[in-house]
Amino acid sequence: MVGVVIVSHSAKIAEGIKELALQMAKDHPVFTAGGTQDGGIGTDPMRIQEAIENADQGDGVAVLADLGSAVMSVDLAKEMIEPELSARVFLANAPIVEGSIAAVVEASLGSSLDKVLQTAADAKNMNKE
Amino acid sequence: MVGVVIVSHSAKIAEGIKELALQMAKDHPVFTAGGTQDGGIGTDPMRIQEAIENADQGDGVAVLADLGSAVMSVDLAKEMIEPELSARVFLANAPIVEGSIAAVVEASLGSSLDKVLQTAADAKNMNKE
Amino acid sequence: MTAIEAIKLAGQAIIEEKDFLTDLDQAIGDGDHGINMARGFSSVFTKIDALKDDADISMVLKTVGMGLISSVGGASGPLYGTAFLRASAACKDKNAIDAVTAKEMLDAAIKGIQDRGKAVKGEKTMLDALIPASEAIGTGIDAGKNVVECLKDAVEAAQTGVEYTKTIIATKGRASYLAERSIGHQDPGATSSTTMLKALYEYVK
Amino acid sequence: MTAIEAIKLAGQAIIEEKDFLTDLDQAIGDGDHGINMARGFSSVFTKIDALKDDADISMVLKTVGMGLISSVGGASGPLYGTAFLRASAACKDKNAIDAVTAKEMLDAAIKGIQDRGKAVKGEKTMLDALIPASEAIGTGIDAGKNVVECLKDAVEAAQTGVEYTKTIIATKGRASYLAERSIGHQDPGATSSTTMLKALYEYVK
Ligand SMILES: Nc1ncnc2c1ncn2[C@@H]1O[C@H](COP(=O)(O)OP(=O)(O)O)[C@@H](O)[C@H]1O
Ligand SMILES: Nc1ncnc2c1ncn2[C@@H]1O[C@H](COP(=O)(O)OP(=O)(O)O)[C@@H](O)[C@H]1O
Ligand SMILES: [Mg+2]
Ligand SMILES: [Mg+2]
Ligand SMILES: [Mg+2]
Ligand SMILES: [Mg+2]
Repeated sequence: MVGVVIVSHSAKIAEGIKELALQMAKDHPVFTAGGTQDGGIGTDPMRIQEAIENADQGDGVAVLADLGSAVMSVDLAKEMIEPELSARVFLANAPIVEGSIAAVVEASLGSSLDKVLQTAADAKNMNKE
Repeated sequence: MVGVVIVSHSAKIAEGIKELALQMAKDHPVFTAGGTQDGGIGTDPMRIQEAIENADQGDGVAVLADLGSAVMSVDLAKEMIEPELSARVFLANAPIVEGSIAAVVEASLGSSLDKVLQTAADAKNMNKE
Repeated sequence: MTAIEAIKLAGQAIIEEKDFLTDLDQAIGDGDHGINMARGFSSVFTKIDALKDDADISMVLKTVGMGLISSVGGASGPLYGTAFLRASAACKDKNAIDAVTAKEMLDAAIKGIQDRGKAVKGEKTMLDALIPASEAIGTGIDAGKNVVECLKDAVEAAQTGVEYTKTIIATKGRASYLAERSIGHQDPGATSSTTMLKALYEYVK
Repeated sequence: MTAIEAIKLAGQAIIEEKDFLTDLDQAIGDGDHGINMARGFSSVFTKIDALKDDADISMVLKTVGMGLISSVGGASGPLYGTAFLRASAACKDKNAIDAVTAKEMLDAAIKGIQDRGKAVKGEKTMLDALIPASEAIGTGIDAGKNVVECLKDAVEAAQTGVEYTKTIIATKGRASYLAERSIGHQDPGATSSTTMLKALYEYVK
């Protein structure tokens, strides 16, 4: 199974997304790195690294992030982890809430990392009107 | 100022987004309707209605929602509020986290409701790669 | 025979099927449909008990609709809520429901669900039970059947509709995340719709 | 003159400007740049104090980079963190820094910031202080100036760069949400970069 990591500036957002996603796919490996180490708003590459390492089951990890600086922290985290693992970790080009839920459901069906990332990216086009 | 309402299935997500957005625009009228009345996961048209009524300052309200059923609850809430207010309440066709932050900043600049909705919708195209 | 009694039986039938509906939703959704609907009808019961004894059918249905809207929490809240409100509007000032009125009410409910959820037949939703049910009532009316006979046909059509939902892909609601993987599972909302229709038929028969 | 002393002075200068940097970020961002950077350097100080006395410049800069990465929390964390790591790599095994090495280190830092943040000059970021600073060092080297003279020019160029950021629209980072409304405000990151360069110059002069 492809693991999913949710990186938000806010711990509340990251945890809320995880809860929502797990409703649709109980027991799926979903890990969060929300907020800074001291509980503030921000991102922490070290905790992102840890979440990625926890989420991987050998089939890779799809990472969802909220704002630009979270993206930078994810890139940095990827540089810090083992290259062998890092090679199967990708940031989804997707909105964090809509993309995470789609990604977790897709991953829980046993889909490939590519498919999971694509499904997350497609969540951009979710029409709300 | 255009008010902003954040409607999520999760109270944590809604509150986290509000905190994040207010960092960028202190004191802006941002109201949340997250989760169900009893603290569970879901949406509540009555609380959405209340949030919209609180958010309006006369210049209209942009509403951001997470999943399809939140959209239905927003539509229903719009039908329950005063038609005069309802006419200036619109759901943004935008991702909830990325769109809310963009919308709140845009609204805090004194932009029109149309501009706020457009900016929120543009947040779809935020590139994370 | 009163509208309040009919609603209570429909609600009780849902509450009895709570776990079954939730299990169905667990398979292709977020596992809360039974919980949502049971919570909704509990809240409806409280509101209905507060109604005056002379509340007419339309008033009772309106109370059901508002009660579901304010308490269900899931997509089925706005959907069934709107359905009951529209059915209420379709029987204003009526004190008895014949087959034609029953079809008008059901069609108004279906229209409400479609206005709200933008779904059509064949998307694996409650509509796949309710639309065939309405069609069956129409056929019954043409054949000169009474309201009880029509309702019997409606229940059968709805049950067939539920079976049909097993064979199709969900394209609306949460089950649509599963795409082809939703095949083989019956739709929770179609199931709860059928449960309510059946309870109604059992009551009037 | 030691690298540790230089870093401590740069960090202290940032900590002294904490409120100013935060106010700048309040105007066009999320109002945390001073807080982020002050927290970052406090954490760096602890790590640096734990270093052996014979830690070389490269080692000290690496410690700074890792310290900032793990504690800043904002965009400036990965950006400055990467910058210090790259500067560290650019002075490996060096015990003294001449003007040429200083420019190599600064260019490596700039490259790191660009790899990380994908920005170019003119987007209202720290690069609008750092790139002119590097260019000034280059011009100084060509004119035969020593490292202290070059650093003096670098500080002036960075200060001019900060002024320049007032005149342009932010297209990267949070200030880009404000588009034209970011004009008139100086960039917090360009400001903190200049503060650090200035502290370094004050120390070596
Ligand atoms: N757009 C829609 N149109 C019609 N019915 C829908 C729609 N979306 C969902 N449904 C119905 O709602 C049911 C799910 O209800 P429920 O589980 O209570 O809500 P949620 O999906 O929000 O958790 C589905 O089984 C389906 O019948
Ligand atoms: N993509 C980028 N490239 C270069 N510098 C950037 C970029 N994004 C932001 N910055 C710099 O970071 C500064 C903001 O840092 P800080 O406030 O600590 O982070 P955040 O914006 O995450 O709160 C900006 O003033 C700008 O100089
Ligand atoms: Mg459900
Ligand atoms: Mg639900
Ligand atoms: Mg900031
Ligand atoms: Mg910040």
